Amino acid sequence: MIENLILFQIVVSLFLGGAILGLISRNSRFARPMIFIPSMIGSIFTIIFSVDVIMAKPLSWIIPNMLPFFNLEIFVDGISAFFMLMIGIVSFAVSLYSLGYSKEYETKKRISFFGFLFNTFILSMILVAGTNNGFFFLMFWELMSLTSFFLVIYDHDKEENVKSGMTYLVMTHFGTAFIFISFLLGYLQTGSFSFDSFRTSSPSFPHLIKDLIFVSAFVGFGTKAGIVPLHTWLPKAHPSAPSNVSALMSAVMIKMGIYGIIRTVFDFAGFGASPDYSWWGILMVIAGSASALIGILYAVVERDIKRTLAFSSIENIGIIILGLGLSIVFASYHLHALSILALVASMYHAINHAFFKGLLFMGAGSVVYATHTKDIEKLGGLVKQMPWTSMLFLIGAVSIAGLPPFNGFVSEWLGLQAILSSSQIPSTILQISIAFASLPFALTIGLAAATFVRLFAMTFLSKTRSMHILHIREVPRNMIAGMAILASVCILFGIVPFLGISLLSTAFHLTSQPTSPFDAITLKNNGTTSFANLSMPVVAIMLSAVALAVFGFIRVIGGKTTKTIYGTWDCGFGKLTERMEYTATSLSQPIRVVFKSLFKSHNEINTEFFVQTNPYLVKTMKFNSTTKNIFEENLYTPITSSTLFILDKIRKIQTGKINSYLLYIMLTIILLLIFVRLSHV
Amino acid sequence: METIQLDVLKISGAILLIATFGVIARRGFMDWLNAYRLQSVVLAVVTTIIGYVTGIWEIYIAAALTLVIKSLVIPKVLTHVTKSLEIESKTDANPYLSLRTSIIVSAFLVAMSYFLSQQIPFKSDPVVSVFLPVSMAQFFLGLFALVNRRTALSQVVGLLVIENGLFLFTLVLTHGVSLIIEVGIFADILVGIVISSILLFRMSRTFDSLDVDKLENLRDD
Amino acid sequence: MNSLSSNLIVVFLLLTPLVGGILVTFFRKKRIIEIVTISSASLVLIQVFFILSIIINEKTLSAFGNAFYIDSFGAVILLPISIVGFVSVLYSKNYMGRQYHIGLVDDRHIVRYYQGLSIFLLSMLVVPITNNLGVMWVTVEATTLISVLLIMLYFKENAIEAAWKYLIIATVGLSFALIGTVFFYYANITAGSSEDAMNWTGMVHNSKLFDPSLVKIAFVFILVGYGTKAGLAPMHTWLPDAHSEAPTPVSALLSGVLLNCALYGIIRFHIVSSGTLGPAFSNQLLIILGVVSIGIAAASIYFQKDMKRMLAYSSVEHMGIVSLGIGFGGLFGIYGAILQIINHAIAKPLMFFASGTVSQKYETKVMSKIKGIIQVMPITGALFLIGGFALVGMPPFNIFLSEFLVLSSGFQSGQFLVTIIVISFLVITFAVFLRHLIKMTFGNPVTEMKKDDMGKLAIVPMAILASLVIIFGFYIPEQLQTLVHNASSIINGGSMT
Amino acid sequence: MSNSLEIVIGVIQVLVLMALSPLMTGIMRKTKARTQKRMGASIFQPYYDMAKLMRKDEVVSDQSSWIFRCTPWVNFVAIGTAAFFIPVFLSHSPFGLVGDLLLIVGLFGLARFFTMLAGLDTSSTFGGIGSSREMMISTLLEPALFLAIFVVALTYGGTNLSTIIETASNSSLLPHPQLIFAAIAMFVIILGETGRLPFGNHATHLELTMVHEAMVLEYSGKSLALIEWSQSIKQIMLFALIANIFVPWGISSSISVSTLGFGLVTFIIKISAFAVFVAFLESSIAKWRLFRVPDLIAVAIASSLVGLVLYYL
Repeated sequence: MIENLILFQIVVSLFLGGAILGLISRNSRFARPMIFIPSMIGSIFTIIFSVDVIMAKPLSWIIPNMLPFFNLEIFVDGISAFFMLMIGIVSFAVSLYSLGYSKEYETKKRISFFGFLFNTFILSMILVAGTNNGFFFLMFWELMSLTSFFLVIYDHDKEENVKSGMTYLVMTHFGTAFIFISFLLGYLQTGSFSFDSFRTSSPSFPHLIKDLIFVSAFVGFGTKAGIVPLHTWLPKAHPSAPSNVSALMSAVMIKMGIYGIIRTVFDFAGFGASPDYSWWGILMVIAGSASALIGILYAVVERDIKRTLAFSSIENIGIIILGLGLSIVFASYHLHALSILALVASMYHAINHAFFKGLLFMGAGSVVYATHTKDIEKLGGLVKQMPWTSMLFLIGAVSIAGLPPFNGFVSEWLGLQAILSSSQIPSTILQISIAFASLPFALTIGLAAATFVRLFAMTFLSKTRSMHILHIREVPRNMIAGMAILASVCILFGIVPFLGISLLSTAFHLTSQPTSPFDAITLKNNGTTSFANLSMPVVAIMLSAVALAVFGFIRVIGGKTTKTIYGTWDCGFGKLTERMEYTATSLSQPIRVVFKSLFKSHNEINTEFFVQTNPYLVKTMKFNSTTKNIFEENLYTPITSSTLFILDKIRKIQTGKINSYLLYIMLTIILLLIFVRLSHV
Repeated sequence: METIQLDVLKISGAILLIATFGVIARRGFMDWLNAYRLQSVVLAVVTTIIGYVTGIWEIYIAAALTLVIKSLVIPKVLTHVTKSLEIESKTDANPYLSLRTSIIVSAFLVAMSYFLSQQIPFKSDPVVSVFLPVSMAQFFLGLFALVNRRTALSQVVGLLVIENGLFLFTLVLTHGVSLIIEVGIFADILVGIVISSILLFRMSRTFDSLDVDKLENLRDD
Repeated sequence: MNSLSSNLIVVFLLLTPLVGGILVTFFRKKRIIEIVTISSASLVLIQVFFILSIIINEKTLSAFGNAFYIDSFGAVILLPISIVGFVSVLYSKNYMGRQYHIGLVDDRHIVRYYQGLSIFLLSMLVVPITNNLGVMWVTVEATTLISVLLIMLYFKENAIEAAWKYLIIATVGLSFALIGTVFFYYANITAGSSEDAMNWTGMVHNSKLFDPSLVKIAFVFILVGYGTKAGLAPMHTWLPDAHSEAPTPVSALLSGVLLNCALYGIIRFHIVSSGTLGPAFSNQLLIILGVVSIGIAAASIYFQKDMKRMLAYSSVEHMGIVSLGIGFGGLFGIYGAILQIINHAIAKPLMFFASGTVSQKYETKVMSKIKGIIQVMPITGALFLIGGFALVGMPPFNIFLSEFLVLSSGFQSGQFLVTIIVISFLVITFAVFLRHLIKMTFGNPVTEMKKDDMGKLAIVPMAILASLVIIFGFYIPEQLQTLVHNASSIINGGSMT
Repeated sequence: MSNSLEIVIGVIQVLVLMALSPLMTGIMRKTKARTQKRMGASIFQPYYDMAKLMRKDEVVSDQSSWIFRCTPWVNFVAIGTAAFFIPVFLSHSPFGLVGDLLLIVGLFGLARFFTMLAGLDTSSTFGGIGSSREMMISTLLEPALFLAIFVVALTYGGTNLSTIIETASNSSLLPHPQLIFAAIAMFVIILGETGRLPFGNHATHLELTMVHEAMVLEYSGKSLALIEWSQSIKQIMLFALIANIFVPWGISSSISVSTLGFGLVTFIIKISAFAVFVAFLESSIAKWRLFRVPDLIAVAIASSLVGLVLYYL
């Protein structure tokens, strides 16, 4: 108890110290260590602290009288600690990575302020996870948004970065308004903003209030998490931010939205195990599967490496939300075990996503660091120059594609099992609808594989597509180390799911605990027969065994043979140039055609002929294919334009004529007098 | 009190109202100023009457002040200002509402002020019951003049009419007990007039016109 | 506290700026004038802090019989006046100095300017400490006249236009206020009060006996009257013009302090009328005006081209929030409103100073021509951002707390619809305001400019305010808390839960 | 004791599958040849080919990277491991506790992932074509496959194959109408997964028709042998799946030589019959345009959805 309070204070002071050191470092030669060493140590302490909380006791700490009415209450229970652990691991890796990555800011003389923001950002996330009072929660929440906003627009010489940062800021503020409303509803019921009072009295809220609280919180936190259709800020902000920041944002920050939703549903909204609440789950299932599918569909046709990753974050958030929704539905029908299964699936995916998305963003960062381009059409062939980066990136790609034996597979396996278990819900309509919801989910998994094949192949494989990146070098060692940490965690959580699951079940106080790393994840039917099993360690062993066996076999049968290096088969045409390769756009063209209704993809071909009359001798041929974001077009643009229209009408009262101004006053007094005469207050 | 006094009060109130209407109805700055001067004289008379009726000596001072400042000093100042700025647009360019309409509107305003004063308990004080509506009417008519007129000068006069209304109003309701405040108000108005005349001067310099339509640079559309 | 010493306190407080103004008239050297004014302003600041300490200990302070009466509420208003007055004078040195060097103003103007500043300060100081509501009206009117003079300091076309509109509209509006005041006085008389019928203390004392219908009408007049001066929509129309055309330090004073004085008047009468009618009546009126103000401000900010105009509209918004908070009532509402008064008085001058420096640097107030402040003048840019984010109610800056309280009280008092509407307005304001701010702060300057923050004396006042903005964001000293708490209990008619 | 015996049998099953897989290919080729009035090579030809390829030297593209080199091995390892979970002639296997149907799908996915990468690694345009088409087809097949599994799993109480097969072998086909739809879906999926007509055509190397061949066009020698082999193993696994799930006759549920032998025989008959059927079908229809393929997959999806509804109602 005491000791973890001290740990917590150490964490806070370390990050604060990092921030201040950053400010006073004044872009000196030692700026980078001054900034990132504290954050690394801080992250380590965060990990220790959260593990301690999960294993031992929750921390609660109150600082009164800083402000009127509100005490700064810190309360870290298993759930918070779980998310803090996520923050700790990722931010450790990212800080290590940043030691190398942020060199360019040193040259730009901007490193010191960057360090301030970086440390404050991590700290604010930790505090968001740990706060126990509505007011301070909102304060840290907004602090998180503010710092991340400044980090997003860190390269503010580029106009579009500032634009996208603006979109991000406004959207997230919009979300915050909704969160605020849900807190206000709680306050209305309890007369206090302390989460404890919410917890204690929320079961007795009227049902309507509960629903309102849930909906507004879902919208609010969903905006941060990037649920469709509130996701538009995400593919803008992540590419604009420096890659280490986008790693943090995409891996951890959007999880804070998930954290908020969990808190609200299970703590504040007074969720009760009765079918009345099942519609919360349904809503989340629908939103989740929509986000997953739409996110990945935009990812698969995207050319910008970081924007692809951003869209895939939307997809993964969708999967997480879907799992949460399922667990709520199960819980509302008293299917306790199943709701645990779904919750574990969703949270396991959350932490997995934190790892591999952090890894992938750092990989993308290294690519940008080396080549200074984010356009995969201009990349390719990096695997030879950057072996380590490509290796680690591949691990991330395979994990996020949900393929065994990596961690993504485990969580998606659990998710699919949860969907399968929907057959036990005592309501036919729900059974069938959730079964149908599995359709987009499966499609998502398929598309995810396609997306990352495309991304990896176009970035790292085959011939390079533009000359200027021929002479690049591998990134510095500490960047590779940063990525390697997360990559190893990905493999670990893939091969030994026991780790993640036991962590989860201790953090969330779940009843069913796995005992040894080697016994399989087993789901039993109500009878004795086993519904499904998975034992990743054994799978790993089998894989290696088969590998050895087949290797030996081939050697024995085939004997020794030699490999000849020769040019790719070119149909006897001559040298293949990079312009003849398959491009990213053409690679995803079939998918674009199949889902054309979503992309509104629009192709134009303009051809020049040698002789205008002769259509056979083509001189040049330009092909231009564009896809649009239907949400921006059909949802956001109309809303904003209509709002502006109304505002324009209102502000016209400032006519500049003093007579009209005086007339306003006269009318006001007369109207008010009439109003007073009529109203009987 | 006996009925003669009451009748006198009523009659004087009516005259004052008429004088005010005169201000509304007239065109051209000089006519305005004369109308205003007339009104101020009537006001002074009314004040003395009230002073006589209520028998409070401060009110005579107030009356004297009114006579001096309003019917002599202020018109002087304004005429001086207008003399010094040699511009032709001293006659009001046509107001927003035609004379007919503006008379109707002002009739409405008078009615309103009477209606308004209905809702106030007078404790059967004849002075109040007679002059409260009148002063309110003056006030609103002045406001209406401000809204309706297009030149800065006429707006100044409108301001003055409003001030007259205020003066009467305060006098009637407070019976001049708080003379300090009366004086304060006087002082404020005086300074206000001075400042506005400076402004008028500047305006005619910079815009070479006193049309408030010229003053429309600062707007939002 | 015996009467003599309290008399002395008040006398000194009022004499300091007066003497300063007079001294300025005698030696006409720029250098000395500045020193004199700065010292007098700092003296005022010190005295106000002294008075505050007294008020915190013994609640009230009355001098010259009952002519002057300072309670916690008055003190709360006094605080921003002194602070903003001080920093504005400090800032004036640099600002007017530059105007002087580029020849926009000459010595005569400088003298007139500093005289005006001192007298302006004086007249505003009288408002919250006088007990006589008539005197309060007179002084508020006086502030109008003086500020008109300050606005038309150098006769640009727009300045004259703004001054004219301001003069006419404010005078007309205040005449309403006078009517209201006299009505209240009459109500007090008819309620059988004795000689101090014009005194606020007297009015509150027997407000129970007032005639309800009379009080209703009276309060409407007060609301429209002082509301005009406080810039509540739709009587706010003069405000953007005046605030944008005044010299920057004056704009800071107008926007940060003068509006508060007008609101102070409204709130005083609100207390009285609640004594008679109960709070419900005046609350609904305040809520109506508040919502309208916030809405119109939100609408107008988006389309602004002039930086200071935009800031002026945001003042309208914040005044709306204050009156909303008073209207919602309850502990949170009133406390939030008072805190909002203080916070706004800190944040808005910061913004005005920053924009003043920026417009001097870029030689324009047109926002589309200003880009990349953060590159050209890093420190100013940072302060500019701090002020801007504070104004839109972003934590961890001070205004977040007060707005939070006000909105919470909205739910508490059951005004769900209004609160939701206001929240949406605030979100809109956030978006449109920051859009301008970010566009100005980042990006690359249109023309190449040398990196320069326009001198220390331009930075220091802003730095003072900015530090206050940040500190009040998450820590409010005990004393201030108690002060504000007492003030809100006064507004709530003595009873404070 | 019996457990270790079971493991042994499980391994034997895998070896049987691996051994039989080229035979199936051979049988299909033979059948097609016959339907096309050709003699065709012997049904053991694939064995000879593989043996030959294993001894041949390789030519590797100079553009390619280690991805290209390791892909055949990854392919084989993934598919070979998946083979452990397929019941061949014994209904329950100890490996049922290790993984299930979804794991098999995952392993196939792994193999496909690397194949697609390899196709793009050589910077050959054929590889690009192949990967791009494979991308689309596999993506669309995913939901169909999962829904089919959904129906089967619900009907037979689990994705655990031992459970499925045991329940299946204890129950007759008749009481489960939804299974028919599932079977239709599964059949389409198998055609797609193995790149059979109308999805792709193994026989030709025309860029119009190639899907899988295009991706592995650059391979030669050992690598090609590995790839071909793992493909045919995948194919026979799928045959075995559909056979044992939907026609679970004759599979033995106890460990005794007689039943196991009977099981093996019936298994071989079943899958050969299935192979012949597929071959006939293939030679009776033409390759479809790429963008008509989704229609076919839609049919699969629809039928498994119908199956699902039937199960619930």
